[in-house]
Amino acid sequence: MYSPEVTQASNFVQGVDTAFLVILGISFFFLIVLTVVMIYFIYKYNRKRNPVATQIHGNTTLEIIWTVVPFLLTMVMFYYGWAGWKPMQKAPKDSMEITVYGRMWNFSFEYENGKRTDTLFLPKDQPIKLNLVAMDVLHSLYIPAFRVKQDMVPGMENNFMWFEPQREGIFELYCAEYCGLQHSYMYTYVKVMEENEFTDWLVDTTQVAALDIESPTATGKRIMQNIGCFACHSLDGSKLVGPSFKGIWGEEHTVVTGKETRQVLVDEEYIKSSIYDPNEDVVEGFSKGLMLSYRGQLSDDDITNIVEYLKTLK
Amino acid sequence: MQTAHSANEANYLTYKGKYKGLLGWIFSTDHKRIGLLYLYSILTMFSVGVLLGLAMKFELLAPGKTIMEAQTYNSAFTVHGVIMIFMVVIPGLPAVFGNIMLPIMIGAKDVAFPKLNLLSWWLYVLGVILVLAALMFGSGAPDTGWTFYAPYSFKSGTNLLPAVFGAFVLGFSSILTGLNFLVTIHRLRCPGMKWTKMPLFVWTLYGTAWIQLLATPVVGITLVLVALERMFGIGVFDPALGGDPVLYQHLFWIYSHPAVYVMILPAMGAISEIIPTFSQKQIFGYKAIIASTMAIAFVGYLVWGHHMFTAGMSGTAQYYFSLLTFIVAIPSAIKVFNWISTMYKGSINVQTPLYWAASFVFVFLIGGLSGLVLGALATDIYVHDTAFVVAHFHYIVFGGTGFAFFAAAHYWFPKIYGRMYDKGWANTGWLVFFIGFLALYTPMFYLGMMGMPRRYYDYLDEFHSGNILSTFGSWIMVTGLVIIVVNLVRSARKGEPAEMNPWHSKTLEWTVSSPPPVENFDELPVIAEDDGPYNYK
Amino acid sequence: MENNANGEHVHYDAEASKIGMWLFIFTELLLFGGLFLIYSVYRFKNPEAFHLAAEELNTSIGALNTVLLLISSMTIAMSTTTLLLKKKGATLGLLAITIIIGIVFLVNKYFEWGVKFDHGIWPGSEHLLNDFSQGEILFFGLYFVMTGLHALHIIIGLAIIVAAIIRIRKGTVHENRAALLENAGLYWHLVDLIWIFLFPLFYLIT
Amino acid sequence: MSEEKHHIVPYRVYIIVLLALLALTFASIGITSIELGEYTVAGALIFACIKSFLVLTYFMHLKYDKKYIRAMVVFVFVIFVVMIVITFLDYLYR
Ligand code: HEA
Ligand code: HEA
Ligand code: HEC
Ligand code: CUA
Ligand SMILES: [Cu+2]
Repeated sequence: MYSPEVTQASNFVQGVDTAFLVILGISFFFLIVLTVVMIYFIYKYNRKRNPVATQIHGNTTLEIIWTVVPFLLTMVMFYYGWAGWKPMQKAPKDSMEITVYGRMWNFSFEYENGKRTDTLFLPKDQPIKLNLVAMDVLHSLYIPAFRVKQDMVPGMENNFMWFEPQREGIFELYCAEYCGLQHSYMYTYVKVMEENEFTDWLVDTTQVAALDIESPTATGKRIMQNIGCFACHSLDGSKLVGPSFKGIWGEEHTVVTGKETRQVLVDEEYIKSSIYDPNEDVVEGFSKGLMLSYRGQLSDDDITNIVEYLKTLK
Repeated sequence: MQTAHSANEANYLTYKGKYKGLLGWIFSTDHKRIGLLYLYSILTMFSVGVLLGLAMKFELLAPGKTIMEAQTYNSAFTVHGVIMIFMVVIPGLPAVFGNIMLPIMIGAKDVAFPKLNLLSWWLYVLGVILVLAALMFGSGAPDTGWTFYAPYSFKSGTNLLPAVFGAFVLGFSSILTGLNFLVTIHRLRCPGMKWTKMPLFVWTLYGTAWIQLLATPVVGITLVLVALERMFGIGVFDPALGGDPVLYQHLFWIYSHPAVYVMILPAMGAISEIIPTFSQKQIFGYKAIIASTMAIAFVGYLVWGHHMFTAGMSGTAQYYFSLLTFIVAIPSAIKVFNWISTMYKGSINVQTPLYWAASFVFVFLIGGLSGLVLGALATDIYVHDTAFVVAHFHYIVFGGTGFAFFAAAHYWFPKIYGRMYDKGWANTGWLVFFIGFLALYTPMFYLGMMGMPRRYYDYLDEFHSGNILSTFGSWIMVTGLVIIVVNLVRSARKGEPAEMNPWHSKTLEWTVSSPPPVENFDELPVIAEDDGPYNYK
Repeated sequence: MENNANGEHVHYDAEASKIGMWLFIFTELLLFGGLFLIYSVYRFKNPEAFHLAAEELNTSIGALNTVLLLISSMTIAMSTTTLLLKKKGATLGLLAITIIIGIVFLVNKYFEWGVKFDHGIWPGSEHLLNDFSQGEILFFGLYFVMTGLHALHIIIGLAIIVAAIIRIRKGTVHENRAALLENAGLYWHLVDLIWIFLFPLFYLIT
Repeated sequence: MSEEKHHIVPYRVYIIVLLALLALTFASIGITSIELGEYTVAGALIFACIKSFLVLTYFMHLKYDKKYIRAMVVFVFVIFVVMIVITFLDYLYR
């Protein structure tokens, strides 16, 4: 974003903004000159002032000039565009790697030590490499303040982006590739902190310790928040993309398995299979294929915690 | 359709053939009647598109829900995009003014295959019906965006099949029109009408027709694959089965980038007719303009990847596409320079079509120059998929093609209907429309630079002010549109009878009566050696 | 042309209809072109899998079909010559042979697909999804789409030839008005042309 | 315009072309059954190109038609090849 407070938020801002200035400069020049000349001609050679036109068929020199000059100018613009983009292609070796999972409709970030969050916490002045994993459809990770954007393509290897945050603060992070119903709500924030503050945050064992003593219910809720279940499931009984979790435990639900419709009791096993193989039993009235398997992302323990939490939703 | 007409000999509007009334129109193989059929059907679809556009703008007036749900909004921009692109601007100028004017401009009695021409229109109608069926029946209007990107287009629970199939049929209609024009231009030019004596509008139709012919089948097969994927799961673009979503984008843009030149080339052609006529002057650099037309048509095939700079393409491909994108901008620049030079030392007759043409040049400049921002790598990474892109293409698609369409409509109106419109109202309409246009789309450039992504149903508070201005602009513009359309519709029925050549133009369509007779020419015209489409003495 | 005032027929312009046909062939070529593009990309990404999957296909049937199509291409090409030499009987005979060969081609195709179906291989089948690698799924997806679309073109080609036969018998297509037959020929050659590439790409590169 | 003069292609030409095409078909089957590694694809495609050239020139009469039709055909093939090459700029360097 172009407000003065957020300039230089990353190492790419300079290059991109220079390209902008060069291209916009040339563009405004041509726009203004050509418009003025055109209006002037319409005025000056108006039928009233100039009743007889002078026939001119063309002028080869002029044609050549106005082919070559714009050509050179476009090459200048291309150069600046290229120069600002080139460094984005390769991440430095010492980058800190973070894996980003994008799914309908939230992001989650996994750090090297296994910590997972739904907000991107970053240390200042440290190259960061984000490995992008799309779980379902295309998404695009866009941090305007850093001037970076990269699509997250399901199934693509080596899908990454990198940058070096250079300013502390909180910045917006959007999903920029259309991904369905809640695309416009698929945003979160980046928080850039001082190096040591970040290290403290990263290894903050108090939170992990709290996890252990806290009830499984609370843990389950946190897991679900971090991984984004609530993008599709409400707690208050309203129908979003998926069925609401309100009072779900112990209910009888009508599901479609293959072609047949049957009744199931929502118990531990059913919830587990709903999370691991959501498209085996599809709840009546909802579409298949929207919720995707969380196998590999959620462990059995996680699911036990989730179940404990779901039990409390009366 | 036309009632009172005083002309003594039958013109194409009053002529009565085998069928009476409406049937005499929808079964007519007369190129002029088909052109008007296209005009009316395109305008109908256009109003649907405009209403959806206005609804979207209303929704964006304030953050949060204003009038519709997110699902409705997503369907709205999808259907808006599909209608505007596939049903309005791609067929727009070629199928309407191309059909009506092309044969007359080259001195022919009709197109090469009149029945095929009628078939194209029928296919157009069929395509429209299919897309509309997708809206009304089944599980809801499609919500994938007009780009139908995989894999979301396989996942969406909405009624996509008829829409995709409709787009396919529309593509087929467009191919047949292109084929017809190519053969017509090759075979039916009147004696003496050498390639270098063809009006520039005809030249642009020629370039356009090649694009329609060679690019459309690629998107056709891509859409078929999307349909097959949804029906049978063949896996071609489904990452879960090993398919590559980026390949889908390649195929889609292989067509859809050239398609943007299908939209703009005939528009440029119309402008190249209007500017010399109202300057009463030979067009500047006739051959340079032809060369740039063909260059755009050709190089336009090679740059599709500039829509995919963030899609995960290889760096080499990005580099290359950006470079070629800049090359394709140059022929457009050449045209602009030649148009402006044509006015130099002319004797300029300031009339409604010239207002439209001059404002076309202005908005086309803005649209085109903002295209350069998008073509450069670093800047596109930043503004890709933001409101900036939306501003770019509204400026150039609708500023470019739309303004040229109105310019052409006001230019050829007397010829088509044999009546003159009220010039005062026409100019007022233009002014209101122009102001509304600027107010509607300029803020979107700003919003995009601030980082507001496109296809956003809801937005953060910081984007509020820009959106308010833009929404107000949409209301002003629609007022202008209403003035223009009401004026034209009234004049088509009640206007003053028009002369044969009200603008003192030199192209052939002005040598026949207004409206043209059924057969266009009693005797085929012959172009003398020193004659030409722009020979103002 | 019903609506033309003088009610005269459109004048016969063989050149125009020939260009028209060629232009149509161009769009057809690019229609398949898109598929060939997809094929080449996926082949490039999954060379082994394509290799393996191609072994499932029966080269003999493929080769037989190639030979058939080539012969039919010749017979239809010859039929123009006979028509121009005013040998109506021979023309009809050659066209009949072409049609028969076309039908035999389709029958072969039917059995070939049938065998695949018996093996449980069809788009989206359980067997394909569970027991094959992603590259192989892609191969078979493309195989069915491309040969299927090609077969559809054979059927269209046959229809055009039938139309030509009817017109020749009625006498509206003759040595001075041969455009319809020539266009039928062009279309049939297009079908042949595409097969010339499909055959090595699917059956041979094993 | 109706009395265009047709070039009547003799039967012999067609038969020779057919024989050539059949020979090429068997040659390409032969060549691909030998293990050539990467060159198998190239080999098979070269044979296919020669065959299509024959079909285009003789069966489809390009040899006897006006030049501009030939130019158009060449143009279409060029566009198609360029399309593939450009797409591979992405896949080769990914
Ligand atoms: C009529 C249709 C039309 C036309 C003519 C153009 C013309 C151009 N377009 Fe545009 N474009 C679209 C319709 C069109 N576009 C649409 C619909 C989209 C969005 C699709 C979607 O995602 O939904 C799009 C998106 C789009 C993108 C992708 C953006 C993104 O998604 O990130 C890019 C990127 O390069 C681009 C570039 C260009 C360029 C360089 C030109 C050039 O041809 C412009 C050339 C013109 C000029 C340059 C002005 C005249 C020149 C001068 C006065 C001289 C001075 C000039 C120089 C010094 C060079 N366009
Ligand atoms: C020709 C193309 C065209 C036209 C005319 C318009 C007209 C309008 N568009 Fe456009 N729009 C698109 C093509 C067009 N649009 C496309 C392709 C998209 C992308 C969809 C996607 O993301 O998938 C889009 C997306 C889009 C969005 C963005 C959605 C998002 O990203 O969140 C918005 C937002 O408000 C919008 C608004 C409007 C409005 C208010 C109008 C109108 O109401 C303005 C009113 C118009 C007039 C008053 C007259 C214009 C006159 C002419 C064009 C000449 C007539 C020509 C003939 C009859 C042939 N459109
Ligand atoms: C993209 C949207 C989406 C996300 C994210 C999502 N789900 Fe779902 N979920 C659905 C849909 C749609 C259904 C109904 C169809 C089905 O059963 O597959 C569903 C069904 C369920 C059911 C069965 C509900 C019932 O009423 O029987 C459970 C349990 C469930 N999800 C749990 C979860 C959990 C836990 C998470 C997070 C780890 C999650 N979902 C994330 C969309 C989603
Ligand atoms: Cu995720 Cu948009
Ligand atoms: Cu483009």
